[in-house]
Amino acid sequence: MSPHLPVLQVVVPLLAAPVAALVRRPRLSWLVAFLAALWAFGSAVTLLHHVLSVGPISYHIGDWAPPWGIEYRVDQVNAFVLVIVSGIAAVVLPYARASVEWEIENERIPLFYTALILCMTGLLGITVTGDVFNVFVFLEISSLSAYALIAMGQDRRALTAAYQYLIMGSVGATFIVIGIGLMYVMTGTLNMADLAQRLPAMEANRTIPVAFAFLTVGISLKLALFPLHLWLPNAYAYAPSTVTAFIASTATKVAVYMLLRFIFTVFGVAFSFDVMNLDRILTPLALAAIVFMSLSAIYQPNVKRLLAYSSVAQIGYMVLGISLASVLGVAAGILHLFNHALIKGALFMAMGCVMYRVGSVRIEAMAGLGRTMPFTMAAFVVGGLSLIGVPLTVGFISKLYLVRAALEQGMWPVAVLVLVGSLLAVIYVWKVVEVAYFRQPIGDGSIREAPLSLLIPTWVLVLANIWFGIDAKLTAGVAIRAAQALLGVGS
Amino acid sequence: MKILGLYNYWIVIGLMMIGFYTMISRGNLVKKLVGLSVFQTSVMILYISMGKILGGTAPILIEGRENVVYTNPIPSVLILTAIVVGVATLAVGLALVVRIKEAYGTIEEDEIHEQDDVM
Amino acid sequence: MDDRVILRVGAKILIPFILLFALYVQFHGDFGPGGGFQAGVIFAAGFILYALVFGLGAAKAVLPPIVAHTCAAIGVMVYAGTGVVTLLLGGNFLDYNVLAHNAEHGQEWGIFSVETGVLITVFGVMVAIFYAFAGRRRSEP
Amino acid sequence: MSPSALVGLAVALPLAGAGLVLALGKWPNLREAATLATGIALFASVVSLLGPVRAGLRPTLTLMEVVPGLSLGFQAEPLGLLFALVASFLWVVTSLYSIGYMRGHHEEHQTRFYTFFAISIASAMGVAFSANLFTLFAFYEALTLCTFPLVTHHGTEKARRAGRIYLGILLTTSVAFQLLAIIWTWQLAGTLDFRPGGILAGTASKGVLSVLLVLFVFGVGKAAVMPFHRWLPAAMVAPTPVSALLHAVAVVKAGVFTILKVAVYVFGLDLMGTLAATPWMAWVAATTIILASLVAFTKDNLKARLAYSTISQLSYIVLGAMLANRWGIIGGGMHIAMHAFGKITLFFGAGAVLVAAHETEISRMHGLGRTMPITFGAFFIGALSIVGVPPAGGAWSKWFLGLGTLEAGQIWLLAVLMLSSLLTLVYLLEVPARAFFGMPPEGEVRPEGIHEAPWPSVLALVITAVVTLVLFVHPGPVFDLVSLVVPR
Repeated sequence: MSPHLPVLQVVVPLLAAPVAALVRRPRLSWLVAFLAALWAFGSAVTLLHHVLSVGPISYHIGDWAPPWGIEYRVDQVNAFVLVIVSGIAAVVLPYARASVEWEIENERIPLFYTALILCMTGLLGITVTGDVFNVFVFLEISSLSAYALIAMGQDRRALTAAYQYLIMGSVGATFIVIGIGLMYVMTGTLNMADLAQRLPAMEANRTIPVAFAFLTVGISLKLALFPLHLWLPNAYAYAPSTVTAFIASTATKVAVYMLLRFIFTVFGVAFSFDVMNLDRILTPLALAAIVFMSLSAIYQPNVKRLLAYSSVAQIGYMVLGISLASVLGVAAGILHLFNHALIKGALFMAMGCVMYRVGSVRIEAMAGLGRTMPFTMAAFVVGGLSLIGVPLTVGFISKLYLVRAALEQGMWPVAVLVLVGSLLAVIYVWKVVEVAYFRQPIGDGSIREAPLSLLIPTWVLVLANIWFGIDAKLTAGVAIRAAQALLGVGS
Repeated sequence: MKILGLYNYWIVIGLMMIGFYTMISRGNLVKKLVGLSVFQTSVMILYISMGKILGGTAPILIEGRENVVYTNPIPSVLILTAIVVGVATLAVGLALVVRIKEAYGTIEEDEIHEQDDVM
Repeated sequence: MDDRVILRVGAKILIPFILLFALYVQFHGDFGPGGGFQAGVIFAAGFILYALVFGLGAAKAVLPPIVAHTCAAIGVMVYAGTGVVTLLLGGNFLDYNVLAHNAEHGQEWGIFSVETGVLITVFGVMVAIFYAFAGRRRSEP
Repeated sequence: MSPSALVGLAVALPLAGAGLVLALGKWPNLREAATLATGIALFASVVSLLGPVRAGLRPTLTLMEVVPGLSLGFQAEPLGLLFALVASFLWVVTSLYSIGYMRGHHEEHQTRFYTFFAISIASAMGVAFSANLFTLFAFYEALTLCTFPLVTHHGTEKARRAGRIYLGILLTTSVAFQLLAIIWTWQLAGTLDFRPGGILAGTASKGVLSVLLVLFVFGVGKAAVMPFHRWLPAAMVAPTPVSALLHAVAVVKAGVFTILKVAVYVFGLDLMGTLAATPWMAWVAATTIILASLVAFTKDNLKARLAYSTISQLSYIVLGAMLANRWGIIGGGMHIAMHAFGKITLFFGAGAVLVAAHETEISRMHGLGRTMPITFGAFFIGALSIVGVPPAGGAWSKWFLGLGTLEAGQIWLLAVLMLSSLLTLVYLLEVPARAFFGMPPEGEVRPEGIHEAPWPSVLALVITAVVTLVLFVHPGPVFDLVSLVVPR
């Protein structure tokens, strides 16, 4: 393994982005983007393997030793997140070609791929860096390209959705900068590991809790924690199919990773939970997200919006796991981060197939698709079952760990609410399934099954849902080790 | 005196609240962006003021002179990045507003909502 | 706008100095205050002044939008490329020491190269943003 | 072939059969032949497990470790083997019956029907041979989901509403209660494996374990303990073979089987006997027995009446488990087999009447016994078995259940059993009585040309009726198998 892999993980896609813009030919720019995503995936898998077998890697940019220079640090936690982000990108890009050609004008396609690759670069950068200000820079790279990507949706509401996201996202990012600045004022360092060492001595100072508060709220805005989720449903619903599939399964996940990083690595579990009592805020909000957002999802007439609300609810599951602050709970959160990326990726990609053939993703438009687009809808059904948490799918594994973590601490009402969330998921998934399978097809019968270039990537994710649901040793093992690393116990 | 001595923080807080309030209270999309800019500017002042040392000079090494007090350059460098980000955000935001105007014929939030609700 | 002689003449006098000042900020950036970002903005400002006074058409004839876009892309490649070159020369990413025979010169060249990348990108992006806004016409009265 | 491979084969065969059926969809005769062949092969492989299991072996097959400490695995033990034997044998018979019924009734989407039927059987086999609670739960949910297309087979608004109730109740109870109980068990015991003597003893206070027991009993919605029984009558919109095999045998028996298995292998009878919740749950079952019988009286639709009868009879088995003694388990276990043969005969009869005479209401079946003597003769035998009187197999299981109540010292529960038998006698025997002796009201003329249903259907119901009689004369094999579960 090249020792430069941590930085190449980010730099290669960063170089690919201008290349994709320069080639100016839709097909070629797609190829560049695809190769970049493949590279990122390959290197992320190598890094994960290395971290698991050897141990964390620290890379010094410009050979300046931390805490003066910028450090890229890969450990069990972010290596896993790197694999998720780049893996989803590598699956979404083959899917993108046909979908994007249909949804976006020809001359803007190279720009689309540039933005997509930049977005991935930003997300990978947030994940890999060990420098808090670097986090902000990459966050803005990914966010700005995400705003642009969302605005490329066909519906004009995509514009207002992107605008709303821009305003709320910028406020969140600015909060994060304030938090970082206040920490810098107190400690004079921006390196995460260094901060973690210096902060405990200053806990009594009032600036540190303020910094903590700004950071938590800022990150919560980015990860769409209820009730800071208002930007998310429209952004997911009106963005181009490819963008929804990519962003839904990566952007909020990376924000969850940021939350993990800050409250566990930088501030430490003792400060976050014993001094600041973060769990008293996060647990109720997470539970509210699970229940209220699942209920909202039931009443959505647009399936992409329905899934978006469900995403907010699912983020509640991840945050709930984190708020339990135990190895099992944090592991459940990390596990769901991975699993939910697979679930929502598959579901949004299935909806992209529907969009491609039917031109709408409203529930009425699904009528009879069980017969006219059997493979697409079968993918949706399996994805939906996984969302519900039926055994032998990834969704089940997440719920298993989450419920166990709650029971471990004797919080059985929490366990019950988690399961109630699954039941609400049954309702909103089944609403779509019934229309697809029991209503007569509308229109002149010209609707055909989606092309293979869309179906194969969708089914790759669907099968991943089943595969990691049957053999979860790898994912669960990594999640447990990551949680141990974050909490600083065992391993 | 202590409270007045921290005047830079009062400026920061004042600007921050002005920007935040503008963002929340105004329905005009451009005015919201102006509010966002003011909000971001307040953070820039926060950074720059915390790096400043009274009597400090620009951190340039000059041969033959020692014991010179320098201003910490790192916050300035950091905030330069934030300024770039702010400019980019503003540009993207304005571009969006232009296209919203073309699509809806208005940049007033409530009128846009009305048009969307009709659909 | 053709009759505003003072503007036209004034601009013609100012623009070279603006561009020159941009280059000063750029080339002096590795010794004193300044750098690629400021230089890029000033350079673009000079150009935008030209477009404001002589019209968008004239400006686009001098610098087609596609060139601005290309600049934006190339700058990023120069920046990241510098990092890759240091990698190829055996250092860490952006480890300028390996760029020349000794560390001081290496740092100087490295910073200069990176700042050039920034200059090109910022210039390209600024002009592209200007074109994007200025090029639009009111779709309805 | 080694016994452990046979266990895997029992789950894989019906799945392969489903694929075969799907592939042969264009040729109905070949398709049905495939179903029958798979059914016979399945039954043969389950029967060949009988020897090793009776010799004391417990063939085990672990497919996959899902997460550390949680594996997907199968194990053949006596109770599961009994359930698998009954289900696989009746699948063959039901397939025979379906051929007559589906063609005689001109049903649509027959390929889909047979495919999901086979998958359902595979899931039932998975439940029967599950080696731990996780595997059991996985196949339990699979069974719910793959019977959904069968319940909503007709695709009408009524079928859709029934489907919603079906899925709603079964998923709600299983996710909200059963899954919670399973994860809680895992948390407490550190394992989910089924072990003789149970895994929960001494892991938590009696109060917590009592809550766990209640969660399990209500969580197994397929056991149709009131108030979670509504799905079973709703499921009767399905074609009759589905009601017969799945909603009298495979699905509902998977439910009570789960409860028996949890009682014996998770809690252990000794522990069960000390829990405060056990007698309470026994009374919940007893209440279900009586109430469901009373509701059955009010139903004029034959399938609805049979459905409520099933609810009542299922609670016999739950009651057997909650008695927490040897005779209770033996009686409950035997009742799985006895009730299966009796009830499936009744459903076959109901379906045959529907196909041949297009009648569904009991009040309009007067005089049909004279044109369809074989059907109603078999119906009579089935009814006797459900009531629990000689010369039908049901007598034995009720006998042992009665012994169980006495051993538990619950004389009133014995009274409930007696009363329920009386009620059953009245509401079930009304049907053949009307058919043989009833006179049509004045002025109504029954259309000419009614005769017995198509021969495969008649053959099927004759087979099950005969087996019901045989089980009275030779209950030995069933008894021996079940008594292996609870060694003396």
